[in-house]
Amino acid sequence: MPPLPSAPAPAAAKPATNLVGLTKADYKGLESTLCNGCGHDAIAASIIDACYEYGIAPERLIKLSGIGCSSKSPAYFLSRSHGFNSLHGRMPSVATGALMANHTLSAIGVSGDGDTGSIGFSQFKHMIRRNVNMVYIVENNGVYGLTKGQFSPTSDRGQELRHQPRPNEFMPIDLCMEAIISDCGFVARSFAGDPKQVRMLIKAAFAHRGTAVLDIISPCVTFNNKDDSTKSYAWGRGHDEVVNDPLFVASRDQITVDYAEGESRAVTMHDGSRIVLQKLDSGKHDPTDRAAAMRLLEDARANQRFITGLIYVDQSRPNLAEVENLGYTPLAHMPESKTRPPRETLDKLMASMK
Amino acid sequence: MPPLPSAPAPAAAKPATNLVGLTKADYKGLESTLCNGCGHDAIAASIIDACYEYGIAPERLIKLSGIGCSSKSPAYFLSRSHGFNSLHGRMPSVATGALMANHTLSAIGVSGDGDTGSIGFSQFKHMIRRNVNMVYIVENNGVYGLTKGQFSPTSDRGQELRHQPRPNEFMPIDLCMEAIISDCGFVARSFAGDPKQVRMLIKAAFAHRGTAVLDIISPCVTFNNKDDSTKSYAWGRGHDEVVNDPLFVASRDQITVDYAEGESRAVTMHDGSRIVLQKLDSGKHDPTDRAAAMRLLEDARANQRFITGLIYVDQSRPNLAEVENLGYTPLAHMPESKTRPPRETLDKLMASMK
Amino acid sequence: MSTAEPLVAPAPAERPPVVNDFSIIVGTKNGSGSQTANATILRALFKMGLPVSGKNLFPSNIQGLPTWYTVRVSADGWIARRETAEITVAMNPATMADDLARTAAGGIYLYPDDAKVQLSRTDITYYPMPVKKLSAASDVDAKLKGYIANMVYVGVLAWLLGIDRADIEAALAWQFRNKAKAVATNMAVVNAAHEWAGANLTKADPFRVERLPESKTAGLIMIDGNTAGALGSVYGGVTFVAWYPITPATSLADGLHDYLPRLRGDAETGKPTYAVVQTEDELAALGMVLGAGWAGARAMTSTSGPGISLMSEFAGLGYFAEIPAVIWDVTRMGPSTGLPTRVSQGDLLKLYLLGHGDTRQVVLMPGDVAECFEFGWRAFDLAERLQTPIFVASDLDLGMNQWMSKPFEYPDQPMDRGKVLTAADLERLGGFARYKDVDGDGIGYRTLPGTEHPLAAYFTRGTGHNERAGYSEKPEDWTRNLERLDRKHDTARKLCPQPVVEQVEGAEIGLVAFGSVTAAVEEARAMLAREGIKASLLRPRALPLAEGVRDFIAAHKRTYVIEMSQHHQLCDIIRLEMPELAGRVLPLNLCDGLPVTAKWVSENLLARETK
Amino acid sequence: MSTAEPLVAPAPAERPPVVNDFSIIVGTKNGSGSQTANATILRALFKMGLPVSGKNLFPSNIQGLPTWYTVRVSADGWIARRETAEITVAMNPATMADDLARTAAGGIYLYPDDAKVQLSRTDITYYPMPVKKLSAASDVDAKLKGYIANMVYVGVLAWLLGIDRADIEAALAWQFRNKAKAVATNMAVVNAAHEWAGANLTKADPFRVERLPESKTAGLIMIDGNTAGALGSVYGGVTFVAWYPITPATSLADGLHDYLPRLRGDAETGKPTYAVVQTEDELAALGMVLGAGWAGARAMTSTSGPGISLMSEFAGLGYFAEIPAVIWDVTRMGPSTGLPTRVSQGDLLKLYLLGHGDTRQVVLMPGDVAECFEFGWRAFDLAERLQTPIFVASDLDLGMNQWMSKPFEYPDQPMDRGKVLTAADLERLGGFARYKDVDGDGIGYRTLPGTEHPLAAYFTRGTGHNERAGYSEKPEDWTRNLERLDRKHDTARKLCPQPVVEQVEGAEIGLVAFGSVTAAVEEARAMLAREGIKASLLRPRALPLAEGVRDFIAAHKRTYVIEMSQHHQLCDIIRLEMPELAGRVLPLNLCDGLPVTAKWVSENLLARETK
Ligand SMILES: Cc1ncc(C[n+]2csc(CCOP(=O)(O)OP(=O)(O)O)c2C)c(N)n1
Ligand SMILES: Cc1ncc(C[n+]2csc(CCOP(=O)(O)OP(=O)(O)O)c2C)c(N)n1
Ligand code: SF4
Ligand code: SF4
Ligand SMILES: [Mg+2]
Ligand SMILES: [Mg+2]
Repeated sequence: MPPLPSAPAPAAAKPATNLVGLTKADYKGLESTLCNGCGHDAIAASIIDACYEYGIAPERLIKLSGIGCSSKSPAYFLSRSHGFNSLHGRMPSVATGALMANHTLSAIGVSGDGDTGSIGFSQFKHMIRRNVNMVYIVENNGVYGLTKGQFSPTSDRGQELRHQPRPNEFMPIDLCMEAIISDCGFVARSFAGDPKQVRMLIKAAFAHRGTAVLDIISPCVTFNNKDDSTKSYAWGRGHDEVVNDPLFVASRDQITVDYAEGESRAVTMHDGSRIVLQKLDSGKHDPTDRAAAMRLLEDARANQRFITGLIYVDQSRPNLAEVENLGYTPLAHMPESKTRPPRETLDKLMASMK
Repeated sequence: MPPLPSAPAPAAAKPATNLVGLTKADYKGLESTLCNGCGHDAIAASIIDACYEYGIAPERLIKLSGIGCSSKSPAYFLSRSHGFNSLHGRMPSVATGALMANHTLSAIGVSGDGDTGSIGFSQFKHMIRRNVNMVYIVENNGVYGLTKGQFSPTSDRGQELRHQPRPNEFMPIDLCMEAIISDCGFVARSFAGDPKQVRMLIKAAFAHRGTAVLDIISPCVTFNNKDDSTKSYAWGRGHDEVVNDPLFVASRDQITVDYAEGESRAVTMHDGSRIVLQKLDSGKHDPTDRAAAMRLLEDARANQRFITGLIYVDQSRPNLAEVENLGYTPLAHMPESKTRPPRETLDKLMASMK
Repeated sequence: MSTAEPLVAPAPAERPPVVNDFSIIVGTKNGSGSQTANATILRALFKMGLPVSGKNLFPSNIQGLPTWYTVRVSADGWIARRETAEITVAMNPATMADDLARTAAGGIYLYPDDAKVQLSRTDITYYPMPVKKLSAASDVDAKLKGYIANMVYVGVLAWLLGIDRADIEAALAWQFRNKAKAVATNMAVVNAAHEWAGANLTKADPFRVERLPESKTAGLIMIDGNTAGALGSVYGGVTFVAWYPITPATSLADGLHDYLPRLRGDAETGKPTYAVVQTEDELAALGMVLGAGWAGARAMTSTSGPGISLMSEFAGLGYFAEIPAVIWDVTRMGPSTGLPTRVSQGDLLKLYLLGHGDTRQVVLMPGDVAECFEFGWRAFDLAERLQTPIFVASDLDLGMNQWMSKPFEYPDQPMDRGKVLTAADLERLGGFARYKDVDGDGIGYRTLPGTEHPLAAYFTRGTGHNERAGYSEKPEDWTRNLERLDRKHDTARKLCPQPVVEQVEGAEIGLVAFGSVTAAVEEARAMLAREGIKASLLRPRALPLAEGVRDFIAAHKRTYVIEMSQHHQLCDIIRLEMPELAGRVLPLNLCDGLPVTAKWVSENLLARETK
Repeated sequence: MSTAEPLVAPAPAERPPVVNDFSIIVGTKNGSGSQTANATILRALFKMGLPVSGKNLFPSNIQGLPTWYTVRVSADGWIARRETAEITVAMNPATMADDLARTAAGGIYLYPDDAKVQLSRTDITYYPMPVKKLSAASDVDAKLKGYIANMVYVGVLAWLLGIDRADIEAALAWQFRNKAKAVATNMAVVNAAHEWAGANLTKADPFRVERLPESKTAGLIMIDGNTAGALGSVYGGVTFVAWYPITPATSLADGLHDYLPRLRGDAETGKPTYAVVQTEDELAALGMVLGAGWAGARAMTSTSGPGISLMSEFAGLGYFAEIPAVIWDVTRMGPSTGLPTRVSQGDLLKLYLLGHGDTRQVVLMPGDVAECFEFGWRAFDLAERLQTPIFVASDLDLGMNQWMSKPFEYPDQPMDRGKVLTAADLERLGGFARYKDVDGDGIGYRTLPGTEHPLAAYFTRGTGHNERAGYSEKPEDWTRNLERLDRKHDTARKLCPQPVVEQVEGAEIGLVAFGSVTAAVEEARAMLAREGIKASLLRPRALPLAEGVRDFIAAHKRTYVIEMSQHHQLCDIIRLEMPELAGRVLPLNLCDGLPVTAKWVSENLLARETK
């Protein structure tokens, strides 16, 4: 392999460490095999940054995916986390099972727009309905990357692609809207070309106690990066309308964040951390108002607006582990003494069936 | 079989016939094997009435279903129509294929809340997105009937059922909302206990040139008819809030329908028929306004309102056959002369590959 | 009475008594509540010390279609289905005539006295029953009159056959979990009917039961295979269940719902030691199970044919990614919906090969309810030891019908959690290679997510990988991996339950059976023996087939494989694995949706052997 | 030059020329645009009259991972893969060293002159190429410089091997569909490289091509199996396609997208005579195909293993509900994602049994691109005649690589639309019974939805039904139906393409092969013949197996089944269907993801035969 370009190392500086004593390098993955410039790689980098900054212990996190270029991403971050590249569209169920077996783990799921919106649509919706505690990232490029450029369900109406006999005729599905009406308690949209927003949203998503859906527009430079595609870098840069620029403030951070009441609002998460939403000119969106979130998305759809930011947050629903009333010990670690009822119980049962 | 109770026949009166010269009896199906009083049977009766009144030639209609008590319904109406009881949750794809093979047919699909909302959720959403030209009826009883009473995705939160260890913890999915955000052009909710409304909606749905989704609450008398269930007869009767009472006026009917402008509004369908919406006290809902339809449903959800009527109509989207640009002759009937290119074309191709 | 026929046919002269050896069939409408009545008869006979079995032949319908329940009484202890019943209780107007036609010659026919039925046969003893009248007299809620009506035939039968009313009462107490009021209400109708029969009927038939000097059921239990499987799973320490409803597997999940809360709360924390999720479909069910198995839970699902079809892709993933999982398939008949209430064993080959691209799954084949229990817990040990999905092939007859059994034995071994490395192990070893065959048994070591060691993580995928779980498309890596998987398959061959063999001295022919067919084959052997035909029996209890199967086949000139599938699937699997003996292995299969009978087996075998 | 090694190894003394019989391997990065260059070389040689084959060995990746293309030249006409290549073109820095190590002894090695590679072998002739310089000189758009760089090795190779530049130009014209500008730009680089080579290199190796006195490729075409299958479908009158993208089946759908608009517009109406729907998954794809087949369309889908797994339930429904459908499975390796770019034949058994509960599907097995075309159209005739899903088992090597072939033959029969009753028929017959075996071939008559007759309708379901398609759970109805389905399966046995047999006088052993393995086995036979081993060949072309297979096996002492699957699936199917001959049927299988070579076949066969 040709050596990668690297910045000259500062002389003998000890690398910085985070809350759990790890360096950024401890969050790295394997070298990417995606195309140069693929949005997915930018997102993987943001995941690394967010996990490092949030101070997640990589051994306590699982990373899962379906199948697709996007679903390869988990190989490119957090090599110290267990990973599972499952089946096309079926990652939500695998993640659900894993998090039932061990509800004390954190989880990142990475999927594509085809993986989530086509073959995995039902699993996506039902995972949200169950409120499985995970950060679910869709690397949305409006195309099937790995199979070389077919329409996906988020392709623009009128989009053209090689090998497709005519322009796409169907309306793109809006994964954020889908998530909200499936009772998702954390819904955001972002853009791979805005790594700061992506990073902030991922950290905020970790603080959410349920399914957090991040629909991140992630350009496919090989098959869908023409300037008129709403999933291209050019479009994203030209149209990104930031409805709020979330600033994640971990509960441990004592710094008073510098924002004026009235111009910003903060959402306090269960763990005491806060998401400070810096209100921007373009919108006065209240992300705790479900009807408003739906209105915002419907308006964006009707008027082709590319809005990004935290669209909806609601922390009131219990997550699946809570619904199942799971205790401190993960099911995976229950000792035999707790999972095999004593001999007498069987004797009694048998006696009752005579 | 014990003889069925039957009204005494009026002496020698010739039975009435409809537009296509058939009597009501020509629309009958086999005797139902569902439980006595099952809402699904009421809906089957309404389908018979609607088809008779609309003047559908039964041989020109196909009836399809998935698996479930609801999906047995097609056996109980229109014996003169081809029927297909397919796989659990997979009727939408079968219907899509059939209507691609012959886009000149009418189609009724009957499904259950489990069939549509669980295993078939993805097919349901994608069928709508493709705008397959059919009337899609969900006989929604909030329970799995045929497998004897498990929770379905439309079960009420807090609902209790035999064999289920605890009350249902998940929010019911709203099939009408799901349909609208999947770009459905005809979305209605009704109640099996209101046969007139069901009948009118079915007729109106036939006039729609795309997927028409009817979410019909259809009580399961055996497993989910306790008065506090939102899918029970008692609840339906007590809470039915009719947002509009559609009156279907076929294009051929010259009668001027008696309704005052301002108090009602009419939607004209592609075939010239009209749906007259008699505005009722309870709502001033404009079913042609997508945002309003979403607001209405969101409000109904938030406030536990059981609203019925035509919720949304939009006839602007081409249906799948139009997207595929199909001509007059159904694909199934294309003669060999049109589907096997002549010999010369192959010779030319072969020459080009040398 | 609506017919002009005599109430009671003339008593045939001089018929010897038929004691403790006959069958009863009750024809009713589905959903009419006769289950309780039938179960009561069954258990009362059982409590009298008589070997019995009970089978429900029901339609795919909730209410209204014909359904039949058969009770077999056999002092000799045979419990397979019989083709005919001597005693018919005809409660369903729609099938009364057919039910009469089907009654065995010389049998008896009970019917409601207001039934419109032509009592046309002269070789039958008829008994009308005042069902309406007696149930009307009951003090039960009007809504329940229909249900209680069934107790009338219980009372009349008790009188006719001599079933002890104390046993009936005990059976009712069992049914209603000792709810005194329910027992009393039902018993009142039974008593009224019994008394009415004594006063109004003349016993004119030879059938009766007698308490045996020595009970043949003492110490036995009665249970269905699905409940047994559920209990086995509970004692196997299942911690995660994902399932989707489907007949005839649903009652397995019902059993888990019933017993998990009773047996598996954590005494200290008050929290459950398990989670059960009803999924949106079977794909999600197996997906969740694999996710949970990967993360260290003992995870299971249960389904039937259509669900198995839908699980194909995940099953292949489980095989290649080597994830423990337990999947019950309670087989029903046919495709898609098929005949969901009819029995079959037609998924076996499918299970063995489930997946695409060269999979060979491990399948356990319980032959009775005790094995449903045993394989219920053992499946988890095997799954975790072998790191692979374990399928349990049950069937509708075994799973949903009532079978006598010795009480289940408590697991005789501690749980085998398989090769899992902890953080401490990793520290000691300095790392690990997930897919390396360290021990020569084809099984690698794994770590669980959450293991707090920087070297614990590995990446799971169905795609090609090298020994260190790194992505690889190298032919050598791929073939080495496949060879190891084959080695593991051979390990499974040894670890799985071994065949049960009853070798008969001097037998030329061997019989092979599995699942619910076993009962019929055992009875058929006795019949054949009476015809002078000796036959050994082998019950394979798992796929891959153990070595013992080969020995058995080699030891017999002809081995017949008796099974319920159109394409004799077990026979084919045997032939496939032992091509050199394939010619000696012969199919004897039936696929009509009903449990195979001993008569069918012995007659067909005789025909084959004597031609 | 970045290495200290000499540019050109000393010319080995006195090597006889190697003419028209060697292989070239080009190592590049995926997505770097070398396809055009490789295809150009391939077609230029083909145009020179030399038998060639071209194979792409590519990773599951869009851009950047190593990928290889091999071109085999064989005057004798052998076109299977060879293990080694004599001529290496090393364009990928990541694999340069490995590529050198793998070059056949005495071979040649071309590399960009700025490459960092140790030219460490002494038995190799090295040729550096000024790739950067020559492509920089091209007038092409800067973005395309990388692509055009590949034309440098085309030019150098042309000079080294003596490939006629006129043929290269013709090949480029073919590639670019006669777009003059593209041809000129590329040809300019080829010419520049050719001239540079002439001026700067010294030919020091024995490899070259020569135009044969009589062309061996005159009249032949070159095409991949997926395009051939797509064309066959177009000429088979496909009217509905539903598909979901998956490697290596996608290019079949691409072929349909390419050719349907060109060949199948309705001249009169200007409307298409077909519809193609990209579905949300494979379940929906087969669901749509069955819906369309039911309603009378000629409907098809194409997929690979994971999709086949997902289609299981629908495939069973299609079998039992008896609905025409055509399903292509272009097999790839392994489970779920598996090795999506590696070849395998590991789905065969799965296809044959697809569904649950006793299904037996019909599977066609094309052995070359001409059969891909032929079975492409014939599958529809069979599907409609047999009223059942027809699977076509292709594989990655056959489907995605370039093969020479005689031009495809236009269908020699009019379409067979099967037993469909019209309104007029119904009027004449007074009705029909959908599932009645009127003709004794197991096939009933059907009506299409929309048939305007009051007796036309019937109800389709996967559940039990009687002859009139009425719902039935009666055992007799069920068994009668299954027996008829078996009869139909036997009809399929006769109607499907029969095996191709090359019986060799006095041969003790027989060889069986299907799909892309055929080419290697044919070559291996020639090798074996040179060792004095005579072997007959049988190519079964469909499941169920035709009677001819039995005769063949009976006629040979040992029959080896050569295939690419870990569990020798075709071998097993043969054993299964012919248990009495099972012992004579022996597996010779390889499953490493690469196309089997003749060398592997002959060596392994020799080893087996001589031990
Ligand atoms: C069951 C199955 N069907 C099809 C495929 C082939 N396949 C692999 S990835 C993919 C689509 C990926 O698209 P998307 O999810 O948008 O991811 P991207 O590559 O664009 O990041 C498909 C169809 C598969 N792996 N499995
Ligand atoms: C693949 C598959 N899984 C499970 C089943 C079993 N099954 C039959 S109907 C049904 C649910 C029906 O519920 P719903 O759609 O609400 O219809 P209802 O009976 O309530 O009308 C299920 C789970 C099946 N037939 N196929
Ligand atoms: S094809 Fe597209 S999505 Fe895939 S790696 Fe390349 S740029 Fe990314
Ligand atoms: S169980 Fe419920 S849904 Fe099914 S037939 Fe009976 S009432 Fe209807
Ligand atoms: Mg994508
Ligand atoms: Mg329901």
